[in-house]
Amino acid sequence: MTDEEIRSTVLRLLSDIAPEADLASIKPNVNIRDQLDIDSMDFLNFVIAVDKELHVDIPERDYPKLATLDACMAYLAERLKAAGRARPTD
Amino acid sequence: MKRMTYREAVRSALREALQNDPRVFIMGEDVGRYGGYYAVTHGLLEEFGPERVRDTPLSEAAYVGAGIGAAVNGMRPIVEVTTINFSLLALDQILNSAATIRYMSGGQINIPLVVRMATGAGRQLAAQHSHSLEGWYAHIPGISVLTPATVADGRGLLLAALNEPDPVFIFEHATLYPLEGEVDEDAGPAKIGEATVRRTGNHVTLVTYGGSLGKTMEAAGQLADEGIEAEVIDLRSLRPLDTATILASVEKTHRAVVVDEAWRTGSFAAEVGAQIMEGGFDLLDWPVQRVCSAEVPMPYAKHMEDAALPQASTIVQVVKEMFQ
Amino acid sequence: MAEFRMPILGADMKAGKLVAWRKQPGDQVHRGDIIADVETDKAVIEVEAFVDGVLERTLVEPGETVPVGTILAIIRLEGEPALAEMPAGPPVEAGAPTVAPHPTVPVQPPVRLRVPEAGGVRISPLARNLAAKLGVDLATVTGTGPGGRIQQRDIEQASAAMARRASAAPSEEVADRQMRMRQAIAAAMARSHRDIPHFHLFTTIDMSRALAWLAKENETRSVADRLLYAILLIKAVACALREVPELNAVWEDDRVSLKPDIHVGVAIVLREGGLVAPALHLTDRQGLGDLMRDFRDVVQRARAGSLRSSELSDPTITITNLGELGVEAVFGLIYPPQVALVGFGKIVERPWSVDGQIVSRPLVTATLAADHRALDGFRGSVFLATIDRLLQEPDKL
Amino acid sequence: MTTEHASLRRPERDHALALLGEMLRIRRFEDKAAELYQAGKIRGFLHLYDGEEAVAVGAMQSIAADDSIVSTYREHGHALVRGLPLDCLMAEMYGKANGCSRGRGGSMHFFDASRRFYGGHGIVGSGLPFAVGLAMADKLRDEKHVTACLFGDGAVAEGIFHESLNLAALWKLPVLFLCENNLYAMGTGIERALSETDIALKARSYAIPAEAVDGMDVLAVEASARRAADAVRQGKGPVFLEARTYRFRGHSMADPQLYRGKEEVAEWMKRDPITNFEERLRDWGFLSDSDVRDMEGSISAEIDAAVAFAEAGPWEPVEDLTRYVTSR
Repeated sequence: MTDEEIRSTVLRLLSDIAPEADLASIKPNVNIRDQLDIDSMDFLNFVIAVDKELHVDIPERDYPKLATLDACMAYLAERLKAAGRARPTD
Repeated sequence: MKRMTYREAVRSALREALQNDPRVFIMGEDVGRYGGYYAVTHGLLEEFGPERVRDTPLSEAAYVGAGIGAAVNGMRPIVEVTTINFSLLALDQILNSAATIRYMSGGQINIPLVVRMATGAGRQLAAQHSHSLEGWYAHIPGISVLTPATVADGRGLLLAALNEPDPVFIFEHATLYPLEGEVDEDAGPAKIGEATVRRTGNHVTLVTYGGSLGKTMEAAGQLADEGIEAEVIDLRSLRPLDTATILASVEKTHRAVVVDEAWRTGSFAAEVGAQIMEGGFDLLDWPVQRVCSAEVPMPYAKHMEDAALPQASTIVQVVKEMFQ
Repeated sequence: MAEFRMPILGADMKAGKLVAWRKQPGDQVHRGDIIADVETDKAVIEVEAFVDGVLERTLVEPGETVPVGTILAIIRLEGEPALAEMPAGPPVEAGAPTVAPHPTVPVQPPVRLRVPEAGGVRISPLARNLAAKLGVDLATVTGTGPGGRIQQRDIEQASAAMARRASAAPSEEVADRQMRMRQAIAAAMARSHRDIPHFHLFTTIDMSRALAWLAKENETRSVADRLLYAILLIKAVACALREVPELNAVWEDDRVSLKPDIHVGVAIVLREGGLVAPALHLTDRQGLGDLMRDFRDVVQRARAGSLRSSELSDPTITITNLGELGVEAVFGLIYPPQVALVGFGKIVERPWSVDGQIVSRPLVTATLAADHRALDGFRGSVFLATIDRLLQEPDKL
Repeated sequence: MTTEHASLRRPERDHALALLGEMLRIRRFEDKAAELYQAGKIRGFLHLYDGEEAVAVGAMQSIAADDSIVSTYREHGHALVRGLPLDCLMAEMYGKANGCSRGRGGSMHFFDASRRFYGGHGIVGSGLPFAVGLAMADKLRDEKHVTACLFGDGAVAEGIFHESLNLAALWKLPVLFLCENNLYAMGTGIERALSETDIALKARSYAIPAEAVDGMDVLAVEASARRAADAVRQGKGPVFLEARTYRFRGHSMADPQLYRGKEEVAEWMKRDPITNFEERLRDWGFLSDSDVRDMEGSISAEIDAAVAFAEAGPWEPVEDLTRYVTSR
């Protein structure tokens, strides 16, 4: 999966949780939970969705590493590369 | 499976027909001693003798008409009309006899006749030897029109034609004869009237037949590199036409391009376009496009012939315009 | 020196097989002499030489198939010296005619009707159908196709934008639903404030043991079964009610009536505004896993607007906020006819003295709003202390 | 067959040398064409005239400038003798824009309206009704022109042959039908194609005066053609000549010639129209070695210049693809 594919997947999963949020204008380096008004139940559902779709099990201790969109992307890319399923952006 | 050329695949079907059915005989210009204009019947004269592999004089109307008569009277002739360009001399026999007598006789007479001919341009033979007129024949009710584009179909569709009670016309694009491919020699006749999806894709449907399949697949490959997934449909038969397969694909892609070496006006591509519009209007997100030959008699010089003929690059250009 | 190359013997001949040489090196060659036999797709053809000279050397052996234009032999022309060594270099393609670069002629543009500028909306049939299905007003859509023709993607984008606008600025019927909800809450809160003599208590609870246990517990669970710490709070409240049943009651007909079962209501904030507090049935008897599943289901249905009315009227007590509002303590109003409302602030890391030592601990402020008609402060404080005690032995919840 | 009496009469020396030169020019042109085809310079189909030169050269002596010629795809000899510039024919075979048909036709489709050379017709027999039409127009305008219609024995089996001869005879049209009977229609010998192989006899059945002539003897052909052309010019209707000749090369460049034996070819090559005529000129003291050298020299110079002309010729611009489809 290229970075672009990770990004579009993350945005899609976030839009499932916060359908009314305008994801196009999400600021990549600002805390997601504040921008999208996401509570812990929403965030858990997001973590569960990431596990279902990208097969990446995010332990609770890593939650802080997903604070912003950029951080989330970097974290997932790292985890996917470790699992040998990430490709550099072509 | 066995690897062979398109001409060898057609020859293997001819040999099988001659071996299995005593009513079968082959008739055409230089099919015997010369070994065939395109070497398809090479060796058959030596194997089956002059009675069943008959060289004819250059009398197209006469020997096609004779093929019709012999078929009515219990034989199973396979007439080779060398090329579609010479078949024009036999059009009256084809239209007013072969296609019409069953209907005019109130069903008393059927004509189990197979006619094969080469077709198409691309070998610098200039205007009189480069026609693509399959669409004319597909206009005629009463006959079937087959356009084998692959080595396997070269054999399979000919075997199928021999089981038909009514006239079948098979058009073999002249550039296909040296094509190599795999053939399952135990596979019996192919199915007439069914198109085949040669490549699946979700973004655009490319409908084509016969000699244009290669260019269309090449175009699909180039489009894939640019993120456009094209579905390629090989019609295999122009009459009967498998409209259902075409519409099923357009329902998925919402865009259709028909690739046809004939001249654009009144081409078979026009018929396919009309049927897509009639049957799939609500599915269309873009008007049906056609990629056909320029409306000129085929010029001799290579660069002019290439410019007149539909090319893979033309197909890619037309498709990309649909995604501006 | 002249090169004898594999000749082109037919309109589509790409390669040929050298069958035999009819001249040997050293033989005289005259224009028109047969010099070799070549096999094509069709058969063997005698190939003539077009020069006069002596066959110097053959480069290809009979039986080999080579592309047209390949040099097959070298012929020394009359009067030329013998060749010392062989010309190196690969067989060169026949002098294929130099073909001019040919730009593809632009595709014959089909004759297009000049569409009248004003009025007529240019739109594809698919887009028109989609617009009808999704309720998109074509007047609001600008086409990105040629000549401004509206396409599928234009409708999809318009529809998505509409959805965003709808959820952001809700459409009438959404707005109207919110207004009705607001009115209901207003009525309840007014009645609560008017009729219920509230008293409020709070205590601070050390959550370190609970959170540590939860972290270990979650590591043994799959992602989908993972627990939120809110579940521990909810279970603690439910179990504490067993010990202080007076809070698990309603005030009706001027008197308190204890409820046999414990159904803890949980306040859920709705995305488009508003609040609902459906019950998690038999809260005290459910395991943490079941409770969590129940809780997630209820939250999802609340946000989807598909809660059953009974779920809203079943709660025997309500918990609000569960640390989500980012404040430390909540002093809310009781939902009539219930007699108590529990509130939890957010967990905050703070200095805490343990055995005289100051340490840092994750602390939460638990508050209780209670109906003084149904109970007194003392029972309230026992209730909060019980919650605190239960949270210190999370494994028993 | 009328051969002996014509060849006894000795022609003028200059005329004899001219006949020889024209035949040799065709042979060398075809030779170069074969070489260039095998080298990939000429593509598509190529049908060569080696062995039939006497027919074109002999017949064309009595065809006037404003008579018309209709030919087939084996047309190089006809075009050369008719006077189409050799370099334009070479350029046409290269597909260049300075070819006699602007590179549009190639070897099978030479055209030159200014010389009333109405083309190579590629579909066997298709030139016959065309010639009948040209002749009809001349007759309707009372023009004393001849339309020479050249075709092969293959055409005799086509329906159009019979329709055209009947029409020409019926309306007494000024057509000189000249059948080059080279015994083979591509790979099918005449005896396996025609129930009646005496083609002149067939023509007579349409009440057309017809005679066969030895197509390997340029003087015999010349004499027959003159008589025929004069008769046609007098408006007595069509005349049919069957020139019995032979092609030394295959039908086209891809012909393995499985249908005929090598001895047969060798036998006919003994009657090579050029070498035999050259011998007679020497017997008559008309021809010296230096005459032959000069002739060969000027021919090869003309051919080399034509190749250079073709190599240097421009390709037609692709933008002209749709020009000349119609007149407007």
